[in-house]
Amino acid sequence: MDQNTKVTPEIVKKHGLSEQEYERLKKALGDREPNITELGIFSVMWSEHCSYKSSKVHLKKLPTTGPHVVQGPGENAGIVDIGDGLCVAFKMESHNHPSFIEPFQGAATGVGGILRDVFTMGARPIANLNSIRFGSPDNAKTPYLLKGVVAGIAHYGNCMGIPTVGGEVVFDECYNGNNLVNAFTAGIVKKGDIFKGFASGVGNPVIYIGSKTGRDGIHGATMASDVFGGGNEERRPTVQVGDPFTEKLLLEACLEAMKSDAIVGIQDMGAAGLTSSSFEMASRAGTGIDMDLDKVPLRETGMTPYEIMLSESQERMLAVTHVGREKEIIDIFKKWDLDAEVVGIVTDDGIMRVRQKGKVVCELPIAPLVHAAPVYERPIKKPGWQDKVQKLDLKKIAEPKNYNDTFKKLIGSPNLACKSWVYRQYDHMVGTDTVVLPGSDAAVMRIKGTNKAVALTVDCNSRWCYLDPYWGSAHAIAENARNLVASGARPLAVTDCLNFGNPERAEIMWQFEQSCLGMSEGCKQFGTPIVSGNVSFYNETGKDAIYPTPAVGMVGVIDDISKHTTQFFKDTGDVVILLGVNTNELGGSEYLKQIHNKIAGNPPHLDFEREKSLHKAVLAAIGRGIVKSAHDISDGGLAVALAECCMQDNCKMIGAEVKLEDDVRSDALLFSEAPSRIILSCSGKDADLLLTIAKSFGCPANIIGSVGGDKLKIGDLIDVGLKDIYGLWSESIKKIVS
Amino acid sequence: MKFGIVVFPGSNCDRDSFHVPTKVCGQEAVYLWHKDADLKGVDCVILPGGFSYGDYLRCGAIAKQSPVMKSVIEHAKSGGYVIGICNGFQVLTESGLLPGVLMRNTSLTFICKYIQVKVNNKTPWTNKYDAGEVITLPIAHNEGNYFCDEVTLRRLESNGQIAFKYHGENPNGALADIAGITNEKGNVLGLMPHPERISELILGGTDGLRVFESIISTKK
Amino acid sequence: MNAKVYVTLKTGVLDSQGKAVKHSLETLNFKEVTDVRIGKFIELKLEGVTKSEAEKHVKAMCEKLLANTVIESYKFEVSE
Amino acid sequence: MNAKVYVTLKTGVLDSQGKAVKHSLETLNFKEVTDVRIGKFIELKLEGVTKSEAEKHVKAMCEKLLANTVIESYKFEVSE
Ligand SMILES: Nc1ncnc2c1ncn2[C@@H]1O[C@H](COP(=O)(O)OP(=O)(O)O)[C@@H](O)[C@H]1O
Ligand SMILES: [Mg+2]
Repeated sequence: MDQNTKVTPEIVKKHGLSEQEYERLKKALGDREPNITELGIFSVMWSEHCSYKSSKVHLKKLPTTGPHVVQGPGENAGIVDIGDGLCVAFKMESHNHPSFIEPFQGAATGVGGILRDVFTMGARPIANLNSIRFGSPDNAKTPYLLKGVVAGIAHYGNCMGIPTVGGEVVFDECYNGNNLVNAFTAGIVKKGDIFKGFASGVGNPVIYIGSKTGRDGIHGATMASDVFGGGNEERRPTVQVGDPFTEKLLLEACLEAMKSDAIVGIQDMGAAGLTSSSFEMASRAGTGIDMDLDKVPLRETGMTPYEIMLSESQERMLAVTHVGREKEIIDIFKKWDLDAEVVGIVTDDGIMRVRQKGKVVCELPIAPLVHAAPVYERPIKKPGWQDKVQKLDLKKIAEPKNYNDTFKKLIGSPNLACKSWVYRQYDHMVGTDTVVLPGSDAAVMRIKGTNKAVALTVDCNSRWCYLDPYWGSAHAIAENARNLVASGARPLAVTDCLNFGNPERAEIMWQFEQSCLGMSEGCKQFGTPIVSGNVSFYNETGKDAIYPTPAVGMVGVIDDISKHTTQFFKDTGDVVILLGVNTNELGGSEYLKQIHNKIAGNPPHLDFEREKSLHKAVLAAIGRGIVKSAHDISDGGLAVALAECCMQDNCKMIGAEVKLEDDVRSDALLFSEAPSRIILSCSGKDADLLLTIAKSFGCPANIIGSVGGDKLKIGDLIDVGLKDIYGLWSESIKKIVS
Repeated sequence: MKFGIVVFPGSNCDRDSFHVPTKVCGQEAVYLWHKDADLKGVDCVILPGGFSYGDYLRCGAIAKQSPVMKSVIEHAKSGGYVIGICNGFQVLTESGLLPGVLMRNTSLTFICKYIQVKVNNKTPWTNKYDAGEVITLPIAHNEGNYFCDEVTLRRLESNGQIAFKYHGENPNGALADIAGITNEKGNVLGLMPHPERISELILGGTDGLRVFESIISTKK
Repeated sequence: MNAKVYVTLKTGVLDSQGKAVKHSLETLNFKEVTDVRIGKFIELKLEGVTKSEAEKHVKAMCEKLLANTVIESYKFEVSE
Repeated sequence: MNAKVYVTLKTGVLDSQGKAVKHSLETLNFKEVTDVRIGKFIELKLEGVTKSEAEKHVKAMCEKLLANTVIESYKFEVSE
């Protein structure tokens, strides 16, 4: 876009700004028209993605503080204290739309972006996780998207040498037209070594670092191609291509540069590139920046100020150093073969002044621009269909005649099947810290030089969020916490990725509000504040929005690494104990969907007190060193959970025989997804102690059977050979792509 | 024994390869920067796993051109120890220190998992294993499919240069189930599995540790 | 019938591989190299089709599978 | 000066990627394809050298870096 392009109403519209927003903009400028570069800058800064204009009022209600919170929302990543002077920095971010257009590059650059968010804070990334959702397995596009997204995540994470240790994979029709790719990264940083994105200190140099700027992804989503003129598609790829090799150099160079005290502030260039990084850094510090675009390393010739300011080229950072210290920092980046140039200087006038060839091409007051950003209280209305989908009459659901067959069908359905086809493609061991590999409830990462470990997990049952966004979202928090507890970790804090439909629709905003409230309540109950996150709206095609999908990631800590558990049964003769209560609830279950083709009912009841007593009991028992395995019951219910205790993805198998004496219908007994339940195993001599511990916390606990053999037997309902179900369970995902 | 771990741009198992000789085996180790030709007097060079130079063009192809590799080649030719793990193995074949080439896995996907390998204990790198012992090691690679011409294969076999063979399952299509080979003299080893990832009990086992212990034991 | 297909990155798309190779050529002292772009070269053998059919089919193969048209362009030649 | 380099797998070397692409083309109903081989297509720009110098240099680049002659062969053309 040429600097002389006239700003017409049509161009304003193509930049996604409403008339009111444009008026607001002129006012913030002191009643003048913006030039084209300034307009472009406003349009990205005020886009939903950067301004959170529709979500802000609701996000304010989330609990974000706690004694262990070092950095809450507002920085590139959240940070919590795990003791011994160490902190975990973590965040989750969406890359849904790019991954639908180009699954490989879209997913890869999603991973690249979230990694930068974490190491820009001074943390060395230790683990990646991801939450990915696709349409129905038999949708024509699903295999292509699944293959591309997984390969893209693998490509970036593997090359970076950051292990990808967990996540979730979900298939549902509601994602046919909008797949979801949410990437999560956690890193470790010493408490005194945290860096933030502040452009402080008048006179300090502003340094551009990393890859050269090209014409990648300029306004990918909002701009119609004809606005660019010439119609030459070739010149403007809307998808960014990632280069994990450069990012690996960037990571090492940044961490090396951060060891000196020369850096004042640093931030990655994510969405809206140079624009958002420079504005955010100056705005946090209350300063201004004078920038010279002639100094910006460019990949192509003839780039206009508009293009340079809005490019979303990957693998770039912006740093401010103390005056006079720039050379030593630049030398470190040169040593790593990266571009590093002083492109500007921090000023005291609060203005972003950008020059090209000596001419000022943009002159914007930063604070008014940031403060004048629109915030909307969008209309909210409960959907008319909401009550209807919650109706479920169990009496009308016929119980299966043959539970072995039903069970086999479930264990081989893609949502319940083994996800090893996915995580085998991820290097999950690089770094030699992964103590619990993918496949168990939570990944456990040791921290070398300490006795500690962190546990990580990502989860959300979006069908429940559709049936009841409040309770579905509360469940997401509870389930994450339960997963961590099952691994022996104390839950600490949450990051989230809120994937929803079009916020301009009142029904969607109702879902969003309910979801925030439900998450809030969950977080308060478990003492796990939300320290970072991301909102992704407009996940809808035609009239069909995705299910409300608040993907939740949670981090926990294990103080003594020797006291961690996996979900797998260990030794013949061990006793199987069920903590928690079986109920008749089948609403929203995978069983109803797969076997009865029904998506209906309420999610099971979540009793926070019961859930918390379960957590206390399990952590106490693990702390005593008497628990050999622990697995929470979730998707697929008790029967599927037991099978998951019996089978590991590497063909290791050990059977179990259990008897249940509850007064509930058989299908609910086997397949209800009621929360607050964990299956433990221990050696016979410890069983009494384990029951005593559970009861001391008021947690119901019963011996239900024993470990051994090569079958899974559940009362007289299920009797299957593990070899038979292993094939169904382990091959299911592979079948989708071949 | 003094170890030197080469750091290419894109190496990402360098810190893991440093950790085991020092923290687990109590030996001395230094990092060797790819732009420096100085090997700092090390006895054993480790070419670590990762994606040297992004693995662009071909894995290991660009790395072989770096200044440090000239010294590593000299070190190897004069009998010094060199071990290339995963990407390091690829660098060794590209540099001509080991014969053959590592092609893309037949599955065309990256594979990360535990596999079993059978050990030939007649090399300096494996003398702490039993003859024909089957051990469990992790692999994590996209290009581990070993290939060489028939003459070379026969030579490898008759000289006892095949240090590790996949046992049971061949994960990547490698010729003759080859997981790791040495040069004729035995002082250079390249292998696709990662012994450094399974050298501590907390990580699930110590089957890889004896590779390091074997080579350390050769120094009197 | 033989077809040769050349798949290249569109101009403007970052060619990180080409960049790395150029850098390496420089260190090998080939300083005269000012640009490197790396693409794919695919050779196909076709049977039982005429040349014009082959041309039509190869084009379709490129669109559907051989090239990722979001970021790549392609060219091909068919010969007997 | 422009150089086009074609790097292909030698005959006898298994081309797993080519095999997979052939299989995918079959499932897309391009049954007439009897063989697929996948190689690299490298475009170089050179400056300040004559054509015959360029030819000599490109050959050296192929030998030293662009191809692994254990399994690959190469061809190239230099044009102005
Ligand atoms: N759903 C959410 N919950 C909590 N914090 C959020 C949420 N969405 C965004 N945030 C916070 O808002 C800030 C801006 O987020 P974002 O724009 O996604 O960061 P980036 O600039 O890295 O893209 C971040 O600090 C983020 O943690
Ligand atoms: Mg950021």
